[in-house]
Amino acid sequence: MIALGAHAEFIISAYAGVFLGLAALIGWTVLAARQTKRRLEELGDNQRSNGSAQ
Amino acid sequence: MSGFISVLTREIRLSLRGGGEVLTLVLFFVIVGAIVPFAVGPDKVLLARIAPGIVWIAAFLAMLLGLEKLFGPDRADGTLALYRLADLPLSAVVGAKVIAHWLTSALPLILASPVLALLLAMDGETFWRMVLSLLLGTPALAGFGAIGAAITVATRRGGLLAPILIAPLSVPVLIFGVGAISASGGPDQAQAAALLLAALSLMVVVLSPFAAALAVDWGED
Amino acid sequence: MSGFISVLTREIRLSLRGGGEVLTLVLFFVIVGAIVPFAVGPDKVLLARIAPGIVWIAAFLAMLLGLEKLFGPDRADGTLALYRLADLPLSAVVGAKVIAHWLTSALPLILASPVLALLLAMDGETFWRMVLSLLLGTPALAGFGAIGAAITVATRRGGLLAPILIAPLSVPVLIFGVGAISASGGPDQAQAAALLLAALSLMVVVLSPFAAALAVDWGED
Amino acid sequence: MTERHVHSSLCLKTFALGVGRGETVLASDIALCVPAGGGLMLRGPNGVGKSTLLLTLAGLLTPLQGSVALEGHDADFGPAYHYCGHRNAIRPRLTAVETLDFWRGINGNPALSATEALERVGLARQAKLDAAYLSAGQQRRLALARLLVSARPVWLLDEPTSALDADGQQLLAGLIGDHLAQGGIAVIASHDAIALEGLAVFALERRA
Amino acid sequence: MTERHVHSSLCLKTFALGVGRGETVLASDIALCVPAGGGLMLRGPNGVGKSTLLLTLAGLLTPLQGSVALEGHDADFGPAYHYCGHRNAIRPRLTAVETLDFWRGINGNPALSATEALERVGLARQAKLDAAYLSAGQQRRLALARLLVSARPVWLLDEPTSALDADGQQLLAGLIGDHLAQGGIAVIASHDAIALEGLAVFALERRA
Amino acid sequence: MTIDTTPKMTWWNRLSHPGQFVALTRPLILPLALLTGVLFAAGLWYGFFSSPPEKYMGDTVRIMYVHVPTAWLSQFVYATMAVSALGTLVWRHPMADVSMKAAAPLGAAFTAMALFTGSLWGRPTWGTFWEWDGRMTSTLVLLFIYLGIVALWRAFDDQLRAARVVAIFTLVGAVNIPIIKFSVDWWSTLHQPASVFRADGPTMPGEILTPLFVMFFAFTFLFITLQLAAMHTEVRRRRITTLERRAARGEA
Ligand code: HEM
Ligand SMILES: Nc1ncnc2c1ncn2[C@@H]1O[C@H](COP(=O)(O)OP(=O)(O)OP(=O)(O)O)[C@@H](O)[C@H]1O
Ligand SMILES: Nc1ncnc2c1ncn2[C@@H]1O[C@H](COP(=O)(O)OP(=O)(O)OP(=O)(O)O)[C@@H](O)[C@H]1O
Ligand SMILES: [Mg+2]
Ligand SMILES: [Mg+2]
Repeated sequence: MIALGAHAEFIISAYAGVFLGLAALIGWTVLAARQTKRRLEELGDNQRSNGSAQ
Repeated sequence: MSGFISVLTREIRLSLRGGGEVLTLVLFFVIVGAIVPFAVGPDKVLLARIAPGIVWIAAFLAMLLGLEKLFGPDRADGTLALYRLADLPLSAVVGAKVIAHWLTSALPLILASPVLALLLAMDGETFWRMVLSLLLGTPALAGFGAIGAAITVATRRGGLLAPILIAPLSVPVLIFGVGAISASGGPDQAQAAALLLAALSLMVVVLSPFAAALAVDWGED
Repeated sequence: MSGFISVLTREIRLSLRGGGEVLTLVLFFVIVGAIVPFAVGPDKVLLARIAPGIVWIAAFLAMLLGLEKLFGPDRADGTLALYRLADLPLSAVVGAKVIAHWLTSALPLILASPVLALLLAMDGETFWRMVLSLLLGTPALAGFGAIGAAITVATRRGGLLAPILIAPLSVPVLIFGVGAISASGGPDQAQAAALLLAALSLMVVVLSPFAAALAVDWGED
Repeated sequence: MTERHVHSSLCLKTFALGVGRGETVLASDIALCVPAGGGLMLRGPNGVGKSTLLLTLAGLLTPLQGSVALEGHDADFGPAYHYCGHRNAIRPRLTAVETLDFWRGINGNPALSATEALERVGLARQAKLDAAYLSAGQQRRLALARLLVSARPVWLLDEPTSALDADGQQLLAGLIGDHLAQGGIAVIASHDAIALEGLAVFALERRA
Repeated sequence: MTERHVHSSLCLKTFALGVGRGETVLASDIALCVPAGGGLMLRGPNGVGKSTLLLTLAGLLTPLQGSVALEGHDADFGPAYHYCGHRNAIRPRLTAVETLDFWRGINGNPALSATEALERVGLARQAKLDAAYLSAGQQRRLALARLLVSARPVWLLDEPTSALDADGQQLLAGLIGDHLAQGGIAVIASHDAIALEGLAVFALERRA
Repeated sequence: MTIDTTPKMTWWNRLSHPGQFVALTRPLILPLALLTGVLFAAGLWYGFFSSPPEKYMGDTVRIMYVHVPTAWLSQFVYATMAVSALGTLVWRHPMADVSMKAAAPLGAAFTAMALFTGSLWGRPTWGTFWEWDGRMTSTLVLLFIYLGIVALWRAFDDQLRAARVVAIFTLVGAVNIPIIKFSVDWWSTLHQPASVFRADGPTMPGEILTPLFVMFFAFTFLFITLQLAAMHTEVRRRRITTLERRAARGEA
């Protein structure tokens, strides 16, 4: 790792913030996908493609 | 045409018989103007400087207050569904409502604006520019308001949703509105702002009834 | 007691259901605050100076716009008449509603106030005074709001009568609220304003359920 | 239901009652006496004042003259009247079962549980549905279920049959019958017939 | 009424119509054909989808499948449907006559004047009263009067009898009869009987 | 949707069927995710190890590698939503609704990140976290519009109805955003002559451009991946609503 100069804290917090934001975004997407899939299975969906009716 | 007048008279009647609705708006407008001196302290120069902004904020917020009534009660009692079956096109109904909304919620503010000018230590010339600016700009607010109200009416919750949708859209109106009053940029800039404001209002007023009518038509069930 | 909790949970449920009434409220508060600079100009010193007034007006307005929902829908669908026949005294019903109103419309604002503080260039100390001032003052607004909404609903006017009634009553709250934030009068004055605010809130919160219940009881038919 | 819901000594009486809206008297000198277990049908043309009378009995409107009394009712049991009017007091975004639980909470004297009441009125399957999505007749059934979750001696029903299908009308007659059999009182304003024996009739007439 | 309101070649047809709310199909493959002068009663238990079907016919809900057509209607005459639903579309603070005048203004094809229509439904005396102060049955009559102030060939009525007294029911049957006699079409969802000869019946059934 | 039988249109028809859409695009997600990961790794490596400090701003220039891509995406996502809105209103494409709904929270998140990184960049370079500068301010307004759209989606119970109404608002916003941008620029210069130093004057050297572009593609592919995944979830969610309603009404 290189030295980040006088304003290291700003650079680090910018990257950390973006990292956290992206992690939250990805986590939320994955979690929502899991939940809906599980709920669909609970409901005994008969359509293999998981698509909507008709 | 006669149908258009029918809607217009109905709306105006309803809001005049409402007992003090217009008064409320005016009162609110004046209260906002009167609170600010308390916040900034009795510095007349400063007050005069921010006066255009305060007037526009007060007008904007006051017009938000009446939005709920634009379509909400009509939806609740089934009138909105019947509008969709009316001979008069829905966009004309909405257009009449926008005009009535402006007449009952913007015009009274403009008439009450001298009080605010007094409270905020505005000079005579600025006052006239303010009246012009309000006249030119409030139609755009009414139009945006109609779109916001139409979009949220199908959600059956009204309240704060319409204001948050249209407030960001109304930023240009505020900017040019204030620009048309304040002399800080010179008379040329004030005039340019007034022109831009007029153009914006024209565009919004012409287009908003169609957008709002579409939203009502597609949102209703 | 269980009846009181029933009303409380119902009100909170209604405002949390269907996607973020609270989100809307917070957005509204922040947007109103963020829109003011467009009107008064991007001068940070000036903004910091009028920030207390802006915060209080935004809070007042946000709470005002939610008032209609306090009794309006209950009246329209016949629930209010049934409250009068309930085992739970009407004043307790109203009390629960006032608490729920504060929880769902004032508390989120206070939690969101840091954003506004940032946008309006408020310094740390002022920020804390603002939080305190909002905490002390908003209960009074909720109480006055309940009275206004009750009187409105009783007169079937709906809409904007409540604001007109409570606007003058709320002026002291706004003035003391702003006074408790702004440092222009020195720390002593801010403290005195905060105390007055607290006293006002206490009085209003204790009395308003009874007053509002009376209004509802006499007004309904 | 439990013992204490049997109100054998009750009697709903009015004394020279005059009812009306504002200052307009719609009917005066009404002397009713409905004993425990008795049902009364209010009849009369549109606008004659049936709803007004019911509201006055419930105490929601003040009598213009005379008075209403419920003899034999112990005030400790809480309010005695269940009113069920034109409006169903149903709010969107609450499910049917939540709506009933709420009324059960604030009305006191709990009788059936919300689920039982829903079953009774034939809405068991709709229990978890947003109440505003119910059809007109289903909403009316939900409003009737409200009478079942808290026990009260007097039922005041304003056009309870409206929007109910044949099945629903029968259900309604059954509910009222049960209530009367337990010593309750019911006053019903309706233009439809109710399939129940032994209901007294009070006809309001238009004033000259 | 004038000549042009006689619509002899009209026919309201549905083709493999499927109706429902959101994505839930309530009824499908509905093939109706109501000729000019024909009345159709929709019957079925609560929640089966009568109101939904009426709204779909009116074009206020989009069909889930199939389509609705009104054959023989000249679009120049303006919208063809009068819908009269559960909600009366009556606003406080407007008098009865103002309310009707308003509908007459925006609905086109003026037929009776507001005062005549009020007389026809028996509200002549209440013409200048705030419409919200009318009783339930009177409000329903006012809603029916709305159908009379602008002529339209198709009436879609959702439980029009609700809150009407015996007199009102007769009035309703008379209004529908007159409308049909002039070659109009009426589709009526109701749990009550309507005293009119020759109404066809379409029964909706709960889906398995 | 009119049935089009010409063979070359079948992919369109297949895409307009939600179930088919999921089946068709699901295999894309994993490769896209891997690509995104590689791009991020490369971008970070370039950004921290192979690019020098900039001569005026020093190391803070590295904030640019996250700031500019997010700022760009904040606008690109809105464009995606606007096109989807057209798809809903004009072509009635069923997947357009879904795309519109999936994009809104993503756009809001990227906009928030642009604001966040921008203000962290502003502190060392301008000495303040927040300035009412034209570009920053219009990004803030954009964030409000995004959040408004998210709130609007959530306020509807019936997502099919919501789609068309939200589409109208999205398009009204699309027309208005350039006006907002213009007015904000006008406003900020009106009241306060440009006093802020901007970095976009000097042309950037290649060592800075490379990480910028790589990060830029990384973020864009991340958006595409998340958007697809969110669309799949939304399709399933609608199916769930249908099934739940059906269950509530007692049908199997
Ligand atoms: C909260 C604060 C800020 C916001 C909201 C913001 C927003 C934006 C936006 C919307 C863009 C346009 C992206 C595009 O081209 O599509 C952008 C680009 C850029 N910003 Fe920022 N910015 C902020 C602060 C800063 C600061 C403090 C700096 C540097 C000192 C900066 C430097 C740049 C550069 C170099 C670009 C790319 C070059 C260009 O397009 O001109 N930004 N920013
Ligand atoms: N706005 C809505 N959204 C979703 N579902 C609804 C909505 N309104 C009604 N439903 C459902 O659709 C079904 C049919 O309702 P509809 O109002 O058409 O019934 P109906 O036949 O008119 O019944 P009633 O005789 O009680 O009036 C009901 O089961 C109801 O739960
Ligand atoms: N809120 C009100 N204020 C003033 N007058 C009213 C009000 N409500 C009703 N009225 C008047 O009182 C009279 C009686 O109304 P009420 O609702 O009691 O009639 P009703 O017998 O129930 O009729 P219906 O069979 O139509 O329900 C009506 O003539 C009406 O005009
Ligand atoms: Mg009645
Ligand atoms: Mg129905």
